[in-house]
Amino acid sequence: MSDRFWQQAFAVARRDLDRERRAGEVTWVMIPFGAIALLLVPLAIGINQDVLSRIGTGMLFVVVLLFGVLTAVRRTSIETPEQRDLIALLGIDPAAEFTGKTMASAFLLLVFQIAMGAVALVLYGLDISGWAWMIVVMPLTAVGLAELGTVSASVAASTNAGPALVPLLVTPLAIPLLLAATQTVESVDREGGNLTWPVLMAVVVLVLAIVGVATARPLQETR
Amino acid sequence: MSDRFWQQAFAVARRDLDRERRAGEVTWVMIPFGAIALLLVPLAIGINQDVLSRIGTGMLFVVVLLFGVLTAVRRTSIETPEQRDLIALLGIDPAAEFTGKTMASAFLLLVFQIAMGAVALVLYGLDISGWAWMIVVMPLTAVGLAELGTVSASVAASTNAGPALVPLLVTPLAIPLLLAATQTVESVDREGGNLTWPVLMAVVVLVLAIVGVATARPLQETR
Amino acid sequence: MPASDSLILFEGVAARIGVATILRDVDLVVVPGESVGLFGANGAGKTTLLRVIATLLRPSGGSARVLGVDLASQDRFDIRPRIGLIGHKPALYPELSLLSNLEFSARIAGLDLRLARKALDQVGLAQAATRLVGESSYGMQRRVEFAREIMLDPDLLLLDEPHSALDPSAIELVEHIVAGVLERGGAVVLASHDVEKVAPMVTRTAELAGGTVA
Amino acid sequence: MPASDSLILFEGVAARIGVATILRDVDLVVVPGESVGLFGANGAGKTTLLRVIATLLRPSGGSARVLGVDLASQDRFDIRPRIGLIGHKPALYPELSLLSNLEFSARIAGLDLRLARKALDQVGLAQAATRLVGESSYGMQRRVEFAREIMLDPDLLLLDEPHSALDPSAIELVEHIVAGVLERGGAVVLASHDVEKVAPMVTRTAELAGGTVA
Amino acid sequence: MSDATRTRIGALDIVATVSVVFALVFAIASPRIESQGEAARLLFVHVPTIWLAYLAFAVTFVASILYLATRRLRWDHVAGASAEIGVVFTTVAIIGGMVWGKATWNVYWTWDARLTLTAIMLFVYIGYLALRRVIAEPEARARRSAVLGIVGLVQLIPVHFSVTWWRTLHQTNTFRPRDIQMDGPILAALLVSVAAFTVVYAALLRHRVRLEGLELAAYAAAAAPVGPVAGDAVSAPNIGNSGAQP
Ligand code: HEM
Ligand SMILES: Nc1ncnc2c1ncn2[C@@H]1O[C@H](COP(=O)(O)OP(=O)(O)OP(=O)(O)O)[C@@H](O)[C@H]1O
Ligand SMILES: Nc1ncnc2c1ncn2[C@@H]1O[C@H](COP(=O)(O)OP(=O)(O)OP(=O)(O)O)[C@@H](O)[C@H]1O
Ligand SMILES: [Mg+2]
Ligand SMILES: [Mg+2]
Repeated sequence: MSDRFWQQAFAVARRDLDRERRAGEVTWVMIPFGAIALLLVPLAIGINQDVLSRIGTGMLFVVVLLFGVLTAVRRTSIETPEQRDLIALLGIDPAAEFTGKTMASAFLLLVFQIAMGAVALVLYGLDISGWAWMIVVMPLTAVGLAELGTVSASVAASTNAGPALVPLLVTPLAIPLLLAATQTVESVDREGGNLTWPVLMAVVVLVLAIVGVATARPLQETR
Repeated sequence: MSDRFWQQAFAVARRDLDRERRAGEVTWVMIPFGAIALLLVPLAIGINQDVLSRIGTGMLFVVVLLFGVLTAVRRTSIETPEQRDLIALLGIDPAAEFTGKTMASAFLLLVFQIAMGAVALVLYGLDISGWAWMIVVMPLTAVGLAELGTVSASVAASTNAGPALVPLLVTPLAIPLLLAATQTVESVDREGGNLTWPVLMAVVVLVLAIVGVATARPLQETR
Repeated sequence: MPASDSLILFEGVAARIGVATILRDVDLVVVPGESVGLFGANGAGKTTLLRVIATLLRPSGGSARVLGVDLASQDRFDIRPRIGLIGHKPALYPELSLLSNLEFSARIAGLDLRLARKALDQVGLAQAATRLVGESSYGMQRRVEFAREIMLDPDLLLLDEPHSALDPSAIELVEHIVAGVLERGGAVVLASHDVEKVAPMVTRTAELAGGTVA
Repeated sequence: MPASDSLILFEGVAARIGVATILRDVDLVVVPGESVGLFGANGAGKTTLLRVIATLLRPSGGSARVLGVDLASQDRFDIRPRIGLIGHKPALYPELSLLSNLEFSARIAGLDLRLARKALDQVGLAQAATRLVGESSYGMQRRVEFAREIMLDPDLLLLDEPHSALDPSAIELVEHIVAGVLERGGAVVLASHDVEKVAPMVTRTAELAGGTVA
Repeated sequence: MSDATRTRIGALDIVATVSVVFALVFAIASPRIESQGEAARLLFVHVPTIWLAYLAFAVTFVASILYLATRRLRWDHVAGASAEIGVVFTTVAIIGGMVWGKATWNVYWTWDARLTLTAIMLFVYIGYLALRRVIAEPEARARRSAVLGIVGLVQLIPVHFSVTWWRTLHQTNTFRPRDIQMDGPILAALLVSVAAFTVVYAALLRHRVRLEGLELAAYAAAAAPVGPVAGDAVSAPNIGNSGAQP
């Protein structure tokens, strides 16, 4: 991974974050929308505080999954055909493009998770003991979801259905990741924490990174 | 409401449904995504079948709300500035445009609800007794959500934040509607059904229709 | 006849987008049968002026009348169907076919649907009627826009760079459309950069610079 | 020198989009220093041919070599940075400023960022550098595209309707850019409908009709 | 600062300050509710603020309708200012309720229809304010937010009736017509507090409306065609000196 690689990756990440900053989709849509979802579910299913603090972590990650997937298809991550042609002709290393997009998405997902975590902590009165693990789990979840989103988006970009297909591709794939995240945090309560789940997550994240980098070129080649 | 009015309204509805048919966002994104959400929540919060059949109706309507809101901002309901200019110059009656858009959205939302209802019925083993009311509740929910979505979309259209703001505007407004829907179905179990809730919904739907039609022109006038 | 008969009567008109001033102190009079070529450097405000005339952007100052109606009044909505505008970017739905796009306009305008097919035939796209806009070449999309104006038959036709992407045969068509509007006592304003090409279609020219018509 | 020295060497090339055959049996040879004007009716396939040359659409038949590389081979990725394309629609990010758009291209291409500002200055947009693309006129957006090609300095420049939306002073700029590419032994292919305007920039013309170069 | 833009402390502001002090005295002097402890004095903040929020949103509703009927921007200013104050009051009421809840229910937040719906009402009007923020043009902002100001009022109904419609932890509505269940002195202190907050609302509204008027004037002043024109930023290409190619 040369200097050139990282230069391109950072340029892509910066572009995505700049575009997001102007559009404010994460700030103005995903975070409030996610907060409303966290607020609404307990009301709708009418459960009490005890149950809530037990299932809270699970709910948190469901929301992170469902709305996190939407980051991958946020308006500002979608490129027009003209923009895609331009990028190709600029001679981008497809792996660097994958890396840059993933970095930007992961950053946004991390912000989203922290916001949701704060809301869940206050609303659900979660037990804070397992939350030290959050420092490990949240970034892993963010990167994993971002990788899945980026790969799915570039797979879908080469079909007619376009970005519409992405959530459908990502969500089922992301479920194991989210289950692992939930387990990490919850297992702390039961067994005082063990490394199985976070290590499993780290492995998945790594495998996805390898898959993403390796498939970046073949995916671009269809064009 | 003249012939001209309905002709324009139907033309708009037809355009929206045609665009949606090509893009397939409801079929390919919202329905599978909603089904995954229905599947995922019980899994993540680990509750058993008994509890599930109790909270099922609530969950169903939460999903209808959260994903239904996305209908209002589906890619094919968003117009470019050029398309909006064209519509304005064609001399459309703004109230007819509101009506047409609402009809198309309501139809899509009804389809979405039926699909979600079927999934919830199977997954959650819901008690079918209260469901006769669904025949009344689902269309009311669909129309009400569609009205809110259309109003919010035209309120937010052509602002900087644009469609990004719509979910934030619609979701909180739609919550009373969804709560009423839940109550209708659930009150059947408790009290054998009473008309208060559906009548309340019908009133809200009617009020929103009046507001939508009455404010359509002032909203267009800023252009 | 005096100015009261003018189709466009602008006096000291100013226009802003957000906080940016784009036009100021624009005077422009266009009478029936007139076709005005609007010139000016990139970014001079031609597109903005056309949108003001089309009632789509409200002037922030001055007195502006179009088709006898004050643009500050509510009546401006009544004249919209009599105005046709073709802008830089096609106002078409890419997911719909060329014909469906025209039929949609026809339905909203309350016209016979057969006019849509006829107009498409006139711009030479009869064979491509069922093709999606998204699968048509750029020039074909522009032709569809002209077909729409043929169908809608406006009294005031506003064209932003009418020549771009049109092949020579299609340009003849544009000249034909412009002539038709003028014959029926309408008026045309067209923004362009190409004095020569535009010459056969205009009766006079105006230059936009510094936000105002020189 | 024989054809092996050609920058573009197409023999019986065919191209399809989906199931539709757009080009068939296209023969085209372009040597260094040559500038070819590509003409043809709307929908003839000019844009499609330019995209094939740019390696963005793979030919479905025939033998196609560009910059010495077979378009069917994996090597085509290596020549992409040496090709510049300006299409019908601006390839810009509307949420970014004019300058940021150029700087993004510069970063990806591994160029000095100061070149971006210099190129913007050359197309006359230095004052508008921080303006968002979405808040710039169409002609300003087109100018930014030319600024990008000034900065990237390609060996093979492909232009789709270079004149549209440019004012006369900007058209001189295009002629200047084309001349620069040719001087350095590059080649230019430009699609257009305007024989006269294009004349000063081309060394010869080719006509597309019926999916092939006549 | 010109005279027009200077903030003037009016009689209303003085009355507002005095009445708040007065209400405070009443609140402290009111008898202690034995079952609840000192935290119960939050009643005198929690209840008046939420009621004033209701009033504020109702004013937004009425002013929005009046704007659409008359097209006078003054009404839009009233609507916007009132919603802003309503959001502040709702926030105060929720925070007060949360602190009170910690004292009586031992949690800050719980899954209760009234609490949730109150939070959602807050979101509706935050959305309203967000919308106002993203539209620069005064007329456009007025029309668009008026529509939302009208639709938004629907939200108050479920908040108010939530305690009756759902079995909730939250206190049921005490103030039903002809059936007030509250001790005299406490009731008196509450009414004084409500009155005080009403004056505060009126004073804040007056200032905010004036400020909106000033903003409009500033916007109109910027519209005067004196500054540079957007098109001036574009110049002829600069190809003579350096040349396009190195
Ligand atoms: C975050 C927590 C809370 C929220 C969001 C909240 C919200 C509200 C709202 C919206 C009202 C107005 C009801 C109406 O008139 O329509 C209200 C009234 C009231 N609240 Fe709370 N509340 C909270 C906590 C509490 C707590 C902890 C208590 C006391 C134990 C309390 C006691 C009252 C009382 C006595 C009233 C007046 C009842 C009436 O007559 O209507 N609230 N609250
Ligand atoms: N995505 C697509 N799917 C199917 N057909 C397409 C698609 N894109 C273009 N075509 C068809 O290919 C043909 C050639 O299109 P192309 O854009 O290359 O024409 P062009 O010569 O550039 O025309 P113009 O002068 O209008 O720009 C057209 O008939 C068009 O309908
Ligand atoms: N949304 C906007 N916000 C701010 N400024 C804008 C916006 N749209 C256009 N402008 C500015 O207004 C000026 C005039 O734009 P306009 O599109 O009217 O120019 P034009 O004469 O049509 O130029 P061209 O020949 O390039 O089409 C430009 O300087 C542009 O930057
Ligand atoms: Mg223009
Ligand atoms: Mg083309």
